[in-house]
Amino acid sequence: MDRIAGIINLDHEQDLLDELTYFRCGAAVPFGGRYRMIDFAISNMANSRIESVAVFARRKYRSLMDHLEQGKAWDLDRKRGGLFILPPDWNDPTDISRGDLQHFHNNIDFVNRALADYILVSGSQNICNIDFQEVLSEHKNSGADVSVIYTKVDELYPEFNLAHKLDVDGNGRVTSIHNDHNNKNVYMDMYLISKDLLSELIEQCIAHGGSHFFLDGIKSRLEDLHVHAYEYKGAHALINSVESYYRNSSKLLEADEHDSLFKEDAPIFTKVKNEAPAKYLPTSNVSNTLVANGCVIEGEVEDSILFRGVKVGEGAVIRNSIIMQRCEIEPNAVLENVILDKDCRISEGRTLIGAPEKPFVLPKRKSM
Amino acid sequence: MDRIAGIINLDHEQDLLDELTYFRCGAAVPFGGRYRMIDFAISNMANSRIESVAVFARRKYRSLMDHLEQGKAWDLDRKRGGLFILPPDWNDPTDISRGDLQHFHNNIDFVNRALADYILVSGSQNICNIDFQEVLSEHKNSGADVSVIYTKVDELYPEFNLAHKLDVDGNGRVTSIHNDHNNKNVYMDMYLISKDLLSELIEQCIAHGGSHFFLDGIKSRLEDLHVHAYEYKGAHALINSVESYYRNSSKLLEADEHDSLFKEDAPIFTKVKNEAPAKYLPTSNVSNTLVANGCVIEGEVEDSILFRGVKVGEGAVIRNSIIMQRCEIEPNAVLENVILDKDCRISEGRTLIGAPEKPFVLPKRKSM
Amino acid sequence: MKNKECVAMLLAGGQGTRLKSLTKKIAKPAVYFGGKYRIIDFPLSNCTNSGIDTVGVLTQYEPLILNDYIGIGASWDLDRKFGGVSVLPPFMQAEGGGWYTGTANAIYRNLQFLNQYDPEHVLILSGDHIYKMDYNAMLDYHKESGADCTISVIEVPWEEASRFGIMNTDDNGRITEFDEKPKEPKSNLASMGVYIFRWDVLKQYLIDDAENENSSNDFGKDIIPSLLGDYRKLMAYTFEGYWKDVGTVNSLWEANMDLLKKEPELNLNDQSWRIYSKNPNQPPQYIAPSAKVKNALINEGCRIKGEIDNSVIFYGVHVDENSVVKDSVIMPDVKIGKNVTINRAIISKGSVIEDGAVIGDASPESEITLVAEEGSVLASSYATNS
Amino acid sequence: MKNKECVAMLLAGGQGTRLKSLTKKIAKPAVYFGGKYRIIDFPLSNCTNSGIDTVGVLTQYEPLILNDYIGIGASWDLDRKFGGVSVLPPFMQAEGGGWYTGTANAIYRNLQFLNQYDPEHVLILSGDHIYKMDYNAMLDYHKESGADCTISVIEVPWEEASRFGIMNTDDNGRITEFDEKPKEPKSNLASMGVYIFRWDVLKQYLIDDAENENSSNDFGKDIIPSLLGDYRKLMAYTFEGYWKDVGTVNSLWEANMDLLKKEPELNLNDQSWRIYSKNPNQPPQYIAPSAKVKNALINEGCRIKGEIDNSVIFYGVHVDENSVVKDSVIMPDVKIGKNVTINRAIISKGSVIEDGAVIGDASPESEITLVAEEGSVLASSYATNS
Repeated sequence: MDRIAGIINLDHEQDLLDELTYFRCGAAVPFGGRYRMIDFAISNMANSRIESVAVFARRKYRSLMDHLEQGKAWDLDRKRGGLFILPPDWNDPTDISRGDLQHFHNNIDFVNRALADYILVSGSQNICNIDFQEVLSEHKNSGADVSVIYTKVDELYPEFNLAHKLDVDGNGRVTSIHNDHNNKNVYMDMYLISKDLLSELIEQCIAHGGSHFFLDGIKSRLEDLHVHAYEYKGAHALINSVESYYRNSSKLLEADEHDSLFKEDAPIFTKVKNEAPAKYLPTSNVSNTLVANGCVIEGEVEDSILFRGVKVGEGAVIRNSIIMQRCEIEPNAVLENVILDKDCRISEGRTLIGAPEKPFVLPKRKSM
Repeated sequence: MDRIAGIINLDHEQDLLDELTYFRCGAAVPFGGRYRMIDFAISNMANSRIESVAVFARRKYRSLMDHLEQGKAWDLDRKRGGLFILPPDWNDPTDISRGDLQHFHNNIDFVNRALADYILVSGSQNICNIDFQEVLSEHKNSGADVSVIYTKVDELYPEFNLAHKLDVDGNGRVTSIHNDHNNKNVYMDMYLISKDLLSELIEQCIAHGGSHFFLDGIKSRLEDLHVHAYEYKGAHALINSVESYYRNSSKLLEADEHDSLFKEDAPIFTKVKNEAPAKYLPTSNVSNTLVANGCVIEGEVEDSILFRGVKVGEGAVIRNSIIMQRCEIEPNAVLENVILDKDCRISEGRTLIGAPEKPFVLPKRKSM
Repeated sequence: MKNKECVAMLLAGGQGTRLKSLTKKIAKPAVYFGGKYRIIDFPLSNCTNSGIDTVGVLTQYEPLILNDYIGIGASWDLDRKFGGVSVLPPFMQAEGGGWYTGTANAIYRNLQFLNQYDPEHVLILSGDHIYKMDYNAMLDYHKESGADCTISVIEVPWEEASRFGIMNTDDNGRITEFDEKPKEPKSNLASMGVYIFRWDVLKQYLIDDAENENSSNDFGKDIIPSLLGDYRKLMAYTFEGYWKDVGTVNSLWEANMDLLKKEPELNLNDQSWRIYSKNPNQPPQYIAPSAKVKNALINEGCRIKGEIDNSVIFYGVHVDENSVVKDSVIMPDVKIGKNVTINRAIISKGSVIEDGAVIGDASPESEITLVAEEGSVLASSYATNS
Repeated sequence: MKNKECVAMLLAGGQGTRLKSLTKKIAKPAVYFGGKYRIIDFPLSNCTNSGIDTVGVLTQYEPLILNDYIGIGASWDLDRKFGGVSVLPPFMQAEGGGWYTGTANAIYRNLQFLNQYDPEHVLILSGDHIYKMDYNAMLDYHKESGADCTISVIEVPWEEASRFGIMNTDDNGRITEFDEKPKEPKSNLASMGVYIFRWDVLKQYLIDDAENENSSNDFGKDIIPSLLGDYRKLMAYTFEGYWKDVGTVNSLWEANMDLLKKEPELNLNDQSWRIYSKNPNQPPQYIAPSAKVKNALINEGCRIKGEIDNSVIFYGVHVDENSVVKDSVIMPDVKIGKNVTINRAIISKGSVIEDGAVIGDASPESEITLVAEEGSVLASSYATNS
């Protein structure tokens, strides 16, 4: 079996989730009742038998450190390989590298020393359940230098405007990479490349004053490099705004979406909390909702997601909402189209109603 | 047994070790053949049954992260408690705290949630082997609010000029804290305080616009607080300059110093490397030297310290020098009064000679 | 390294035959409880929460699942370098070996394990009870009283006292007599099977006991009576709180039902005394629009489309439309089809209940129905009290 | 989780009586080697380095030290959530239990352990040899050849072949015959005791073997001959490199001496194939001004004031002034006084050698002297070949 090492490159991900990314990077935003965005990328790597993962982090990565620990939840707390969070290094003052190339350059030892022949580089904003070993075998069959991963979307949601799109020829070769808003081949911010070529391209990019590896090393070199397009066909969401976060969270309530994201043979792992099972009291009334452990529900909840340890008081009503860890909704409060970040408290009888297309968002630890 | 939690506060430690602290903070500087400076503080805590340790880090802490992992080497990779590296948080923009008080304030949850009644705060520059449970029992007997730890030094080395000194009355109470260069009661940058009082003092300091907890919360309040002085009597070194680093490294070659620092019942732990035993070839000649595992010695070594994985070629001569991890000294090279940082290579026949009072220092990865 | 003040030895060898098919393949301490846990999670979590970080688990009968479940102890924070949890099956020695002959023999045969930690005190636990207890508070009491042995006791109703091992004490709490299931009890203080011994004392008694050919090598029958006979100082430590032996199908069912009260005596949501368990890494539970859920404990990985009333549902359970689960305990990974009715039952792990099946007897005085592990219940069968 | 492609089963039950007092208290795989290691570090490190992350260690005789040494497997990076290292002692089952009767029986009794990983192949290892081997390369060979079983073999000198189990093969490397210690060997390919089986095949043979009352339940004596008898495809995989059975005091001593060469065949400093072991957390070794050290391997925690020549010194050893250690292996924590002379000896762990003692026989043909564990050698005694 050929070995792959992983890089999760957060360097150029912008933190566009408003209140949810005031104090944390996008990769650390809670999602799906008990996960963080980055859990999907790491779990996909762990399930694809990737044993070394580097996380290139630049900003607001402290809650990421808390969450990832040493990779424990992914069985990545290892002596050989393992998970490394790599903030920018204070290294050679004569270093001329810029942008994410600075990360690649500072951490070239990770690439060179990895017990792997291939490197899979991924962002954290594309939620999916993908087997990178399959990507590798297609990559090898295609004879390509680089394989980029994309998915064909059915509908052109606004979040795709921020993604690159691919033109792919009949042989699966990428002919151009651009931002055409009407192209449905959405690049998923993941590529596979051999270790040696990555190392070589990094050097070339730096020598040419580049600042963005994907743009300078791959996108602008489609003519001299054979870039293959791997099509991913499973459940997919691109989350780079509150709106896409909210819409895609609701989609998890659909059985198909849910089952193709949370597979028994390729589970999504996350940091373990020791919460008791969710408790439903006689007055509870819950429908079409994802509920995490540690919740205690006395009120009514519909079309919503409750994260771990949420308390819903008697007579409270929650609809179309996302309630994060340890929030307390007191009796007779009403929440509709609302996102509450962790540790919020909504006092008795209070009503908060956002719009279906623009939910009302409360930041961490607010009491109202 | 009363429980203690630990804080290693690196916030106001300056990185004064020249080349050795260009790319890492002082706490991460290698010391004693296989350790890093911070290993002593953490091991003292672990040996004193402290199960929660926070490291307040501000600058150049990346190699510290690599080294500490999740506290594995100290058995501190735990669910309850454990070791946390806490870089500054991007938190409340209305936060008015400054200096290390920002750290204390941002991390007040660590203090409040710690499964402990007392907090031991320590820096990383005072090398010693101390039992904090003994400090606690003296603290409780004295009825003090705070116990500060000091040692009586025999000789007034220049490094003590940067340390605080204590005046202590007949009852062991601290009457003043100052910088008198002729006072031999050197404060070791460690204090013990109850959790509740620490929490209270932090709030007061911030309210009064303080920026340095020890100065604003303790030193300037000797009249309203009962501050007890705990005298530590074992091996001690304060390392805050290349000169003090070099002199105290050599002191490790003295059996008494060595044995009172490296005790069987209170070992100094460090990250495990899997190096083979040191190998001495027929041409080797080693005398009065500390040798770590993984070394391969064919030359002559005297009055020196060799870190892990150092290669000394045939005919090479090393005297009064400190050679860090994975350096290679090629045949017939001569080193005297030299400190080599990690991964240096000295080519065949090259001679480098520094002064006994000012060693010649080479930074990481230099080839000469 | 320094020695350990107190090392715990957890007797997890029991077969628990009164739990019928629930313990056919697993030892009693591995039996499921409370929607998420196994019985042994309680003593192990109590150890961790009490600051006791060295635990020997003495296994004998079918240890594989327990072994696999405990693993490296990481779930309970007991994956420690020095100490942590060690599974101790009987092993062969140069002088020969054999199975443990009794509770005291199990400890005796592991003297070498205990000696390496050189503890001052040894805490003996059993893996049969559901309770939250601060062993450290008991240890403090033991040390303060200067006892050779401290036995934790709980007040039971007088009318039930004759079912227990009863401790008779003087006014200071010193144990004067031990009555095993007395017909006419003189006290209602029942032994919980939790002992703390001074290790030097226990060691000598274990060695003497091993040499005594007439001994059954049991703590309750041999060691405690010997200590009492020698006028050693034995103290009773009174525990207050929830404590339940889940040794029968009915008591296991009852203990699960106890959790469904609004303010259960056993609070599983107490952040300061968490009950740790191995995490199955399942997505959040999904409650469908067709579902009705009242008075329930439900774990992650469940998909509920039917009705759940007054029941405890473990992880990975699917309940399809128009099915009703009432007054029941559904163990992990059970799949329940459509139009199923389940009343007053315990459905073992991995069972498949086909569409239309009817299980259990709704009448409140009936016995609890048990569906055996990985059983399959067809619509035509009417399983009750199996 | 996905199944495991290959699970290793390490037979670590042997008593190794030819190692005399070295195995009085510990199983052979726990014997010390190379200044830092125990024998079992080699197969465990080979597994980790070969990417095999699931290892069952079958123990029987005195497993406590091995158990304690392996612990949670963290030292070898085998503390994995799914897989990792599991120590598998014999255990009691509802149908009764007992000790392992042979190597094949040990695997048979752990079918349930293997089934939980549902592997495609099973790698059988023994804990008796010192070698570095990429099992993954052997697995690739096994898969490519489509064999039911692949046995790794090593060329031994023809004159020694009759001491080994010899594999006779055809031109394609297919095994045609297995001769256990043949008087007139037809080949010099000796079995290394390293087998890879297709799990479905092995499982059936183990079940059949268990039902055969005349079987000794041994891989070499029963399972391999059965497969050959059924014309199953058995392939020989030729290993090249250092491989040494350290089953006697002399061979253990020799293997240690082999490491002292300038370019030893067994390179312990190879960063790409590290040998992992449990770390004793000792400070760097101190070589005093009075010391003379030549041709030596010395571990952390040593304090050397005397002369070391052509010797292997484990951790925590002190050698005082004017003492000479020559051609010897000094195991952990040995304290050697002043004016001691040691020649051609193995000094067991924790021994105290008093001032002036003389141990061993310097003549090159003499047998190696063994000082037993935690022995004390007085100046007056002249210990040799004990």
